[in-house]
Amino acid sequence: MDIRYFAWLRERIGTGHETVETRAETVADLIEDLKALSDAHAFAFSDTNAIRAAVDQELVPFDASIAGAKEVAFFPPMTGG
Amino acid sequence: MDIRYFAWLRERIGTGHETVETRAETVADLIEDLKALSDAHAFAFSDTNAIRAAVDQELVPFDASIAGAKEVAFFPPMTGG
Amino acid sequence: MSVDVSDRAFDPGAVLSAFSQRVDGSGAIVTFTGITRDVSEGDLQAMEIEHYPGMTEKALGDIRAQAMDRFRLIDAVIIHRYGRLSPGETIMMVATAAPHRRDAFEAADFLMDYLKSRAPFWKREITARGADWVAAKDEDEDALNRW
Amino acid sequence: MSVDVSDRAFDPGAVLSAFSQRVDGSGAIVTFTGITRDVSEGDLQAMEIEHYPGMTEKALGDIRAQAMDRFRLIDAVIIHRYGRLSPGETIMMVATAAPHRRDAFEAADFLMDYLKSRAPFWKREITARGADWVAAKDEDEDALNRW
Repeated sequence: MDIRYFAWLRERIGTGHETVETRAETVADLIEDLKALSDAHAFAFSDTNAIRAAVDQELVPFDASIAGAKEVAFFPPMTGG
Repeated sequence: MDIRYFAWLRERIGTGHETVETRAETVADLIEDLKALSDAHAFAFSDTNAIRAAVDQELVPFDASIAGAKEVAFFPPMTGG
Repeated sequence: MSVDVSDRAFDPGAVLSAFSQRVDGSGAIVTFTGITRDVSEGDLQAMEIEHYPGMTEKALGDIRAQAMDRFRLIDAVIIHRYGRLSPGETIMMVATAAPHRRDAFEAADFLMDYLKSRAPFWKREITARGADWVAAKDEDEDALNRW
Repeated sequence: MSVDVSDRAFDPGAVLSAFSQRVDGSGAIVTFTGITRDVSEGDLQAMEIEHYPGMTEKALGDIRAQAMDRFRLIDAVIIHRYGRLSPGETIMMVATAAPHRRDAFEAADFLMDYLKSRAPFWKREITARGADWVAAKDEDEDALNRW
Protein backbone atom coordinates (compact mmCIF):
# COMPACT_ATOMS: atom_id res chain seq x y z
CA MET A 1 0.00 0.00 0.00
CA ASP A 2 1.30 3.46 -0.94
CA ILE A 3 1.55 5.81 2.00
CA ARG A 4 2.03 9.54 1.49
CA TYR A 5 2.96 12.26 3.96
CA PHE A 6 2.68 16.02 3.62
CA ALA A 7 3.89 19.18 5.39
CA TRP A 8 5.39 18.69 8.87
CA LEU A 9 4.34 15.04 8.89
CA ARG A 10 6.54 14.49 5.83
CA GLU A 11 9.39 16.36 7.50
CA ARG A 12 9.16 14.41 10.75
CA ILE A 13 9.02 11.05 9.02
CA GLY A 14 11.77 12.06 6.62
CA THR A 15 10.01 11.01 3.42
CA GLY A 16 6.88 11.93 1.50
CA HIS A 17 6.24 8.45 0.21
CA GLU A 18 6.72 4.88 1.31
CA THR A 19 5.24 1.48 0.54
CA VAL A 20 4.13 -0.73 3.42
CA GLU A 21 2.69 -4.20 3.83
CA THR A 22 -0.22 -4.08 6.24
CA ARG A 23 -3.20 -6.09 7.41
CA ALA A 24 -4.80 -2.99 8.90
CA GLU A 25 -8.51 -2.69 8.18
CA THR A 26 -9.03 0.95 9.09
CA VAL A 27 -7.05 4.18 8.99
CA ALA A 28 -6.69 3.98 12.78
CA ASP A 29 -5.24 0.44 12.55
CA LEU A 30 -2.86 1.59 9.84
CA ILE A 31 -1.60 4.43 12.04
CA GLU A 32 -0.75 1.87 14.75
CA ASP A 33 1.22 -0.17 12.20
CA LEU A 34 3.05 2.92 10.98
CA LYS A 35 3.94 4.06 14.52
CA ALA A 36 5.75 0.74 14.99
CA LEU A 37 8.03 1.38 12.01
CA SER A 38 10.44 3.83 13.67
CA ASP A 39 10.85 6.42 16.41
CA ALA A 40 10.33 9.10 13.77
CA HIS A 41 6.98 7.56 12.79
CA ALA A 42 5.95 7.23 16.43
CA PHE A 43 6.81 10.89 17.05
CA ALA A 44 5.07 12.07 13.87
CA PHE A 45 1.88 10.27 14.84
CA SER A 46 2.01 11.10 18.54
CA ASP A 47 -0.86 13.62 18.42
CA THR A 48 -3.48 12.22 16.07
CA ASN A 49 -5.79 15.18 16.77
CA ALA A 50 -3.43 17.21 14.62
CA ILE A 51 -3.57 14.74 11.73
CA ARG A 52 -6.00 14.23 8.84
CA ALA A 53 -6.17 11.24 6.49
CA ALA A 54 -7.20 10.66 2.91
CA VAL A 55 -7.91 7.26 1.36
CA ASP A 56 -7.43 7.27 -2.39
CA GLN A 57 -7.44 11.09 -2.28
CA GLU A 58 -10.69 11.39 -0.38
CA LEU A 59 -10.69 12.94 3.11
CA VAL A 60 -11.96 10.33 5.61
CA PRO A 61 -12.36 9.85 9.38
CA PHE A 62 -9.94 7.51 11.16
CA ASP A 63 -12.52 4.72 11.44
CA ALA A 64 -12.81 4.54 7.64
CA SER A 65 -11.97 1.24 5.96
CA ILE A 66 -8.81 0.98 3.88
CA ALA A 67 -9.88 -2.27 2.23
CA GLY A 68 -8.85 -2.20 -1.42
CA ALA A 69 -7.20 1.22 -1.08
CA LYS A 70 -4.19 1.96 -3.26
CA GLU A 71 -3.01 5.08 -1.48
CA VAL A 72 -3.45 6.44 2.01
CA ALA A 73 -2.18 9.94 2.85
CA PHE A 74 -1.56 11.65 6.19
CA PHE A 75 -1.16 15.37 6.74
CA PRO A 76 -1.90 18.23 9.15
CA PRO A 77 -5.13 20.22 8.90
CA MET A 78 -5.15 22.04 5.57
CA THR A 79 -4.32 25.72 5.27
CA GLY A 80 -5.31 26.67 1.74
CA GLY A 81 -6.87 29.86 0.49
CA MET B 1 -35.59 77.69 -4.42
CA ASP B 2 -34.30 75.22 -7.03
CA ILE B 3 -36.45 72.13 -7.38
CA ARG B 4 -35.20 69.07 -9.24
CA TYR B 5 -37.07 65.99 -10.44
CA PHE B 6 -35.73 62.64 -11.59
CA ALA B 7 -36.94 59.50 -13.37
CA TRP B 8 -40.74 59.14 -13.75
CA LEU B 9 -41.33 62.15 -11.52
CA ARG B 10 -39.41 64.27 -14.03
CA GLU B 11 -41.39 62.73 -16.88
CA ARG B 12 -44.76 63.32 -15.23
CA ILE B 13 -43.98 66.92 -14.35
CA GLY B 14 -42.44 67.52 -17.75
CA THR B 15 -39.22 69.12 -16.55
CA GLY B 16 -36.19 68.14 -14.49
CA HIS B 17 -35.69 71.56 -12.96
CA GLU B 18 -37.75 74.55 -11.91
CA THR B 19 -37.41 77.49 -9.57
CA VAL B 20 -40.21 78.21 -7.12
CA GLU B 21 -40.96 80.84 -4.51
CA THR B 22 -42.18 79.15 -1.36
CA ARG B 23 -42.77 79.80 2.32
CA ALA B 24 -42.84 76.09 3.06
CA GLU B 25 -40.89 75.11 6.15
CA THR B 26 -40.62 71.38 5.57
CA VAL B 27 -40.37 69.00 2.62
CA ALA B 28 -44.01 67.97 3.25
CA ASP B 29 -45.15 71.62 3.11
CA LEU B 30 -43.20 72.13 -0.09
CA ILE B 31 -44.90 69.12 -1.69
CA GLU B 32 -48.29 70.73 -0.95
CA ASP B 33 -47.14 73.95 -2.62
CA LEU B 34 -45.84 72.06 -5.65
CA LYS B 35 -49.07 70.04 -6.02
CA ALA B 36 -50.92 73.34 -6.40
CA LEU B 37 -48.80 74.38 -9.39
CA SER B 38 -50.49 72.22 -12.05
CA ASP B 39 -52.46 69.03 -12.67
CA ALA B 40 -49.21 67.38 -13.76
CA HIS B 41 -47.62 68.27 -10.42
CA ALA B 42 -50.68 67.05 -8.52
CA PHE B 43 -50.59 63.74 -10.42
CA ALA B 44 -46.83 63.32 -9.99
CA PHE B 45 -47.09 63.79 -6.22
CA SER B 46 -50.34 61.80 -5.78
CA ASP B 47 -48.61 58.84 -4.07
CA THR B 48 -45.97 60.22 -1.76
CA ASN B 49 -45.10 56.72 -0.52
CA ALA B 50 -43.42 56.23 -3.88
CA ILE B 51 -41.36 59.41 -3.57
CA ARG B 52 -38.09 60.25 -1.86
CA ALA B 53 -36.64 63.70 -1.20
CA ALA B 54 -33.17 65.19 -0.91
CA VAL B 55 -32.39 68.61 0.55
CA ASP B 56 -29.13 70.02 -0.75
CA GLN B 57 -28.26 66.55 -2.06
CA GLU B 58 -28.85 64.78 1.26
CA LEU B 59 -31.63 62.19 1.51
CA VAL B 60 -34.15 63.35 4.16
CA PRO B 61 -37.55 62.37 5.58
CA PHE B 62 -40.57 64.52 4.63
CA ASP B 63 -40.67 66.28 7.98
CA ALA B 64 -37.15 67.66 7.42
CA SER B 65 -36.74 71.42 7.41
CA ILE B 66 -35.94 73.19 4.14
CA ALA B 67 -34.92 76.41 5.87
CA GLY B 68 -31.94 77.87 4.04
CA ALA B 69 -31.92 75.09 1.46
CA LYS B 70 -30.71 75.95 -2.04
CA GLU B 71 -31.95 72.83 -3.79
CA VAL B 72 -34.65 70.27 -3.06
CA ALA B 73 -34.96 67.17 -5.23
CA PHE B 74 -37.76 64.63 -5.61
CA PHE B 75 -37.47 61.18 -7.15
CA PRO B 76 -38.71 57.58 -6.91
CA PRO B 77 -36.89 55.03 -4.70
CA MET B 78 -33.41 54.56 -6.09
CA THR B 79 -32.46 51.55 -8.20
CA GLY B 80 -28.70 51.64 -8.48
CA GLY B 81 -26.24 48.78 -8.43
CA MET C 1 -9.91 57.20 -7.71
CA SER C 2 -12.08 55.94 -4.85
CA VAL C 3 -15.44 56.83 -6.38
CA ASP C 4 -15.96 57.14 -10.11
CA VAL C 5 -19.25 58.11 -11.78
CA SER C 6 -19.03 58.13 -15.55
CA ASP C 7 -20.87 57.32 -18.77
CA ARG C 8 -17.86 55.51 -20.18
CA ALA C 9 -17.51 51.74 -20.46
CA PHE C 10 -14.84 50.15 -18.26
CA ASP C 11 -13.19 46.75 -17.97
CA PRO C 12 -13.63 45.25 -14.50
CA GLY C 13 -10.44 43.23 -15.01
CA ALA C 14 -8.39 46.38 -15.57
CA VAL C 15 -9.90 47.87 -12.40
CA LEU C 16 -9.01 44.78 -10.37
CA SER C 17 -5.44 44.71 -11.77
CA ALA C 18 -4.82 48.34 -10.85
CA PHE C 19 -6.51 47.99 -7.45
CA SER C 20 -4.60 44.84 -6.49
CA GLN C 21 -1.31 46.52 -7.37
CA ARG C 22 -1.89 49.52 -5.17
CA VAL C 23 -3.32 47.93 -2.00
CA ASP C 24 -0.14 47.04 -0.23
CA GLY C 25 -0.54 44.83 2.84
CA SER C 26 -3.84 43.30 1.82
CA GLY C 27 -4.47 39.63 2.24
CA ALA C 28 -7.89 39.68 0.63
CA ILE C 29 -9.58 41.50 -2.23
CA VAL C 30 -13.26 41.11 -3.06
CA THR C 31 -14.92 42.57 -6.13
CA PHE C 32 -18.52 42.75 -7.18
CA THR C 33 -19.38 43.52 -10.80
CA GLY C 34 -22.94 44.30 -11.91
CA ILE C 35 -23.89 43.56 -15.50
CA THR C 36 -26.88 44.70 -17.55
CA ARG C 37 -29.15 41.70 -17.64
CA ASP C 38 -32.51 41.06 -19.13
CA VAL C 39 -34.71 41.10 -16.04
CA SER C 40 -37.99 41.43 -17.92
CA GLU C 41 -39.00 39.04 -20.67
CA GLY C 42 -36.12 38.28 -22.94
CA ASP C 43 -36.19 41.31 -25.18
CA LEU C 44 -34.11 43.91 -23.39
CA GLN C 45 -32.62 46.24 -25.96
CA ALA C 46 -30.92 48.71 -23.66
CA MET C 47 -30.75 49.94 -20.09
CA GLU C 48 -30.80 53.67 -19.46
CA ILE C 49 -29.43 54.89 -16.17
CA GLU C 50 -30.34 58.36 -14.94
CA HIS C 51 -28.55 59.87 -11.98
CA TYR C 52 -28.37 63.04 -9.92
CA PRO C 53 -25.03 64.67 -10.75
CA GLY C 54 -23.40 66.02 -7.63
CA MET C 55 -25.50 64.05 -5.18
CA THR C 56 -24.34 60.78 -6.75
CA GLU C 57 -20.66 61.44 -6.07
CA LYS C 58 -21.51 62.65 -2.56
CA ALA C 59 -23.69 59.61 -1.76
CA LEU C 60 -21.10 57.14 -3.07
CA GLY C 61 -18.36 58.92 -1.13
CA ASP C 62 -20.46 58.72 2.04
CA ILE C 63 -21.22 55.01 1.53
CA ARG C 64 -17.54 54.29 0.94
CA ALA C 65 -16.57 56.26 4.07
CA GLN C 66 -19.10 54.29 6.13
CA ALA C 67 -17.60 51.02 4.87
CA MET C 68 -14.04 52.18 5.65
CA ASP C 69 -15.20 53.11 9.12
CA ARG C 70 -17.20 49.99 9.87
CA PHE C 71 -14.83 47.31 8.54
CA ARG C 72 -11.09 46.87 8.79
CA LEU C 73 -10.24 47.84 5.22
CA ILE C 74 -7.13 49.00 3.43
CA ASP C 75 -9.02 50.50 0.52
CA ALA C 76 -12.34 50.45 -1.33
CA VAL C 77 -13.47 51.73 -4.71
CA ILE C 78 -16.90 52.24 -6.24
CA ILE C 79 -17.45 52.71 -9.97
CA HIS C 80 -20.90 53.33 -11.42
CA ARG C 81 -21.98 54.19 -14.94
CA TYR C 82 -24.92 56.22 -16.17
CA GLY C 83 -26.35 56.69 -19.66
CA ARG C 84 -27.39 54.04 -22.16
CA LEU C 85 -26.00 50.51 -21.81
CA SER C 86 -26.45 47.42 -23.95
CA PRO C 87 -27.26 44.01 -22.45
CA GLY C 88 -24.06 42.37 -21.18
CA GLU C 89 -22.31 45.66 -20.43
CA THR C 90 -20.80 46.34 -17.03
CA ILE C 91 -22.94 48.77 -15.00
CA MET C 92 -20.94 49.08 -11.84
CA MET C 93 -18.26 47.58 -9.67
CA VAL C 94 -17.04 47.70 -6.11
CA ALA C 95 -13.68 46.43 -4.87
CA THR C 96 -12.56 46.08 -1.26
CA ALA C 97 -9.13 45.21 0.13
CA ALA C 98 -8.54 44.07 3.70
CA PRO C 99 -6.03 42.18 5.79
CA HIS C 100 -8.66 39.45 6.36
CA ARG C 101 -11.19 37.87 4.05
CA ARG C 102 -14.25 38.37 6.27
CA ASP C 103 -13.84 42.18 6.25
CA ALA C 104 -13.34 42.24 2.48
CA PHE C 105 -16.46 40.12 1.88
CA GLU C 106 -18.70 41.96 4.33
CA ALA C 107 -17.60 45.39 3.16
CA ALA C 108 -18.36 44.55 -0.49
CA ASP C 109 -21.76 43.17 0.53
CA PHE C 110 -22.44 46.30 2.62
CA LEU C 111 -21.40 48.64 -0.22
CA MET C 112 -23.77 46.85 -2.60
CA ASP C 113 -26.72 46.96 -0.20
CA TYR C 114 -26.29 50.68 0.40
CA LEU C 115 -25.57 51.50 -3.19
CA LYS C 116 -28.79 49.75 -4.32
CA SER C 117 -31.05 51.91 -2.12
CA ARG C 118 -29.08 55.02 -1.22
CA ALA C 119 -27.27 56.13 -4.35
CA PRO C 120 -29.38 58.31 -6.69
CA PHE C 121 -29.54 56.13 -9.78
CA TRP C 122 -32.69 55.13 -11.64
CA LYS C 123 -32.78 52.40 -14.23
CA ARG C 124 -35.08 52.28 -17.23
CA GLU C 125 -35.40 49.20 -19.41
CA ILE C 126 -35.91 49.66 -23.12
CA THR C 127 -37.70 46.70 -24.71
CA ALA C 128 -39.76 46.13 -27.86
CA ARG C 129 -42.81 47.15 -25.80
CA GLY C 130 -41.35 50.51 -24.81
CA ALA C 131 -39.49 51.98 -21.86
CA ASP C 132 -40.19 51.09 -18.24
CA TRP C 133 -38.66 52.39 -15.06
CA VAL C 134 -37.31 49.56 -12.91
CA ALA C 135 -39.22 49.46 -9.62
CA ALA C 136 -37.27 49.38 -6.38
CA LYS C 137 -37.60 46.09 -4.52
CA ASP C 138 -38.73 45.95 -0.92
CA GLU C 139 -36.02 43.36 -0.35
CA ASP C 140 -33.36 45.92 -1.34
CA GLU C 141 -34.62 48.35 1.28
CA ASP C 142 -34.95 45.53 3.82
CA ALA C 143 -31.36 44.46 3.13
CA LEU C 144 -30.16 47.62 4.90
CA ASN C 145 -31.47 46.22 8.18
CA ARG C 146 -28.78 43.53 8.02
CA TRP C 147 -26.13 46.12 8.96
CA MET D 1 -10.74 26.19 -17.09
CA SER D 2 -12.96 25.78 -14.02
CA VAL D 3 -10.25 24.62 -11.63
CA ASP D 4 -6.60 25.53 -12.11
CA VAL D 5 -3.76 24.40 -9.86
CA SER D 6 -0.40 25.73 -10.93
CA ASP D 7 2.92 27.10 -9.73
CA ARG D 8 2.75 29.99 -12.18
CA ALA D 9 1.90 33.58 -11.26
CA PHE D 10 -1.36 34.96 -12.61
CA ASP D 11 -3.04 38.35 -12.86
CA PRO D 12 -6.44 38.39 -11.13
CA GLY D 13 -7.55 41.20 -13.44
CA ALA D 14 -6.91 39.08 -16.53
CA VAL D 15 -8.90 36.25 -14.95
CA LEU D 16 -11.86 38.56 -14.21
CA SER D 17 -11.77 40.02 -17.74
CA ALA D 18 -11.88 36.58 -19.36
CA PHE D 19 -14.49 35.29 -16.91
CA SER D 20 -16.81 38.28 -17.33
CA GLN D 21 -16.68 37.92 -21.11
CA ARG D 22 -17.72 34.30 -21.12
CA VAL D 23 -20.52 34.26 -18.52
CA ASP D 24 -23.42 35.26 -20.70
CA GLY D 25 -26.65 36.09 -18.87
CA SER D 26 -25.02 36.97 -15.56
CA GLY D 27 -26.13 39.99 -13.62
CA ALA D 28 -23.51 39.61 -10.91
CA ILE D 29 -19.89 38.54 -10.67
CA VAL D 30 -18.02 38.23 -7.39
CA THR D 31 -14.30 37.58 -7.10
CA PHE D 32 -12.11 36.84 -4.14
CA THR D 33 -8.34 37.19 -4.46
CA GLY D 34 -5.96 35.95 -1.76
CA ILE D 35 -2.58 37.63 -1.46
CA THR D 36 0.54 36.56 0.39
CA ARG D 37 0.59 38.71 3.45
CA ASP D 38 2.92 38.96 6.38
CA VAL D 39 0.85 37.29 9.10
CA SER D 40 3.74 36.82 11.51
CA GLU D 41 5.96 39.68 12.61
CA GLY D 42 6.86 41.86 9.69
CA ASP D 43 9.70 39.89 8.22
CA LEU D 44 8.04 37.46 5.83
CA GLN D 45 10.50 36.60 3.08
CA ALA D 46 8.47 34.02 1.21
CA MET D 47 5.49 31.72 1.49
CA GLU D 48 5.89 28.12 0.39
CA ILE D 49 2.75 26.23 -0.50
CA GLU D 50 2.83 22.44 -0.59
CA HIS D 51 -0.06 20.51 -2.05
CA TYR D 52 -1.17 16.96 -2.82
CA PRO D 53 -1.10 16.61 -6.61
CA GLY D 54 -4.14 14.73 -7.83
CA MET D 55 -6.16 15.13 -4.67
CA THR D 56 -5.96 18.92 -4.96
CA GLU D 57 -7.62 19.04 -8.38
CA LYS D 58 -10.22 16.52 -7.22
CA ALA D 59 -11.02 18.42 -4.01
CA LEU D 60 -11.31 21.76 -5.81
CA GLY D 61 -13.51 20.19 -8.47
CA ASP D 62 -15.76 18.73 -5.74
CA ILE D 63 -15.99 22.05 -3.89
CA ARG D 64 -16.86 23.85 -7.12
CA ALA D 65 -19.52 21.24 -7.97
CA GLN D 66 -21.07 21.66 -4.51
CA ALA D 67 -21.26 25.43 -5.03
CA MET D 68 -22.84 25.04 -8.49
CA ASP D 69 -25.37 22.68 -6.94
CA ARG D 70 -26.20 24.73 -3.88
CA PHE D 71 -26.44 28.21 -5.41
CA ARG D 72 -28.02 29.47 -8.61
CA LEU D 73 -24.81 30.04 -10.55
CA ILE D 74 -23.91 30.43 -14.17
CA ASP D 75 -20.25 29.59 -13.67
CA ALA D 76 -17.50 29.44 -11.06
CA VAL D 77 -13.73 29.17 -11.26
CA ILE D 78 -11.07 28.37 -8.67
CA ILE D 79 -7.38 29.10 -9.21
CA HIS D 80 -4.76 28.17 -6.61
CA ARG D 81 -1.00 28.32 -6.75
CA TYR D 82 1.60 26.18 -5.07
CA GLY D 83 5.36 26.59 -4.74
CA ARG D 84 7.31 29.57 -3.47
CA LEU D 85 5.63 33.00 -3.43
CA SER D 86 6.94 36.43 -2.45
CA PRO D 87 4.96 38.78 -0.18
CA GLY D 88 2.33 40.62 -2.22
CA GLU D 89 1.92 37.84 -4.77
CA THR D 90 -1.50 36.43 -5.59
CA ILE D 91 -2.01 33.00 -4.00
CA MET D 92 -5.47 32.14 -5.21
CA MET D 93 -8.71 33.42 -6.63
CA VAL D 94 -12.32 32.38 -6.94
CA ALA D 95 -14.88 33.95 -9.27
CA THR D 96 -18.61 33.30 -9.33
CA ALA D 97 -21.23 34.48 -11.82
CA ALA D 98 -24.96 34.42 -11.13
CA PRO D 99 -28.18 36.06 -12.26
CA HIS D 100 -28.53 37.64 -8.79
CA ARG D 101 -26.00 39.23 -6.48
CA ARG D 102 -26.88 37.23 -3.37
CA ASP D 103 -26.01 33.91 -5.06
CA ALA D 104 -22.75 35.27 -6.43
CA PHE D 105 -21.71 36.59 -2.99
CA GLU D 106 -22.73 33.52 -1.03
CA ALA D 107 -21.14 31.10 -3.48
CA ALA D 108 -17.80 32.95 -3.35
CA ASP D 109 -17.96 32.96 0.46
CA PHE D 110 -18.83 29.23 0.48
CA LEU D 111 -15.99 28.38 -1.93
CA MET D 112 -13.51 30.22 0.29
CA ASP D 113 -14.67 28.53 3.49
CA TYR D 114 -14.41 25.07 1.94
CA LEU D 115 -11.17 25.77 0.18
CA LYS D 116 -9.54 26.92 3.45
CA SER D 117 -10.22 23.65 5.26
CA ARG D 118 -10.91 21.01 2.61
CA ALA D 119 -8.36 21.55 -0.15
CA PRO D 120 -4.99 19.86 0.47
CA PHE D 121 -2.68 22.86 0.65
CA TRP D 122 -0.22 23.60 3.44
CA LYS D 123 1.46 26.96 3.85
CA ARG D 124 4.92 27.52 5.26
CA GLU D 125 6.22 30.97 6.11
CA ILE D 126 9.87 31.71 5.55
CA THR D 127 11.15 34.47 7.83
CA ALA D 128 14.53 35.58 9.16
CA ARG D 129 13.95 33.16 12.04
CA GLY D 130 13.42 30.15 9.80
CA ALA D 131 10.52 28.26 8.29
CA ASP D 132 7.22 27.65 10.10
CA TRP D 133 4.17 25.76 8.99
CA VAL D 134 1.05 27.92 9.26
CA ALA D 135 -1.33 26.37 11.79
CA ALA D 136 -4.95 25.81 10.80
CA LYS D 137 -7.36 28.06 12.66
CA ASP D 138 -10.29 26.64 14.58
CA GLU D 139 -12.40 29.47 13.15
CA ASP D 140 -11.72 28.18 9.64
CA GLU D 141 -13.04 24.75 10.54
CA ASP D 142 -15.97 26.35 12.40
CA ALA D 143 -16.81 28.45 9.36
CA LEU D 144 -18.00 25.31 7.58
CA ASN D 145 -20.91 25.10 10.01
CA ARG D 146 -22.34 28.25 8.45
CA TRP D 147 -23.38 26.25 5.37
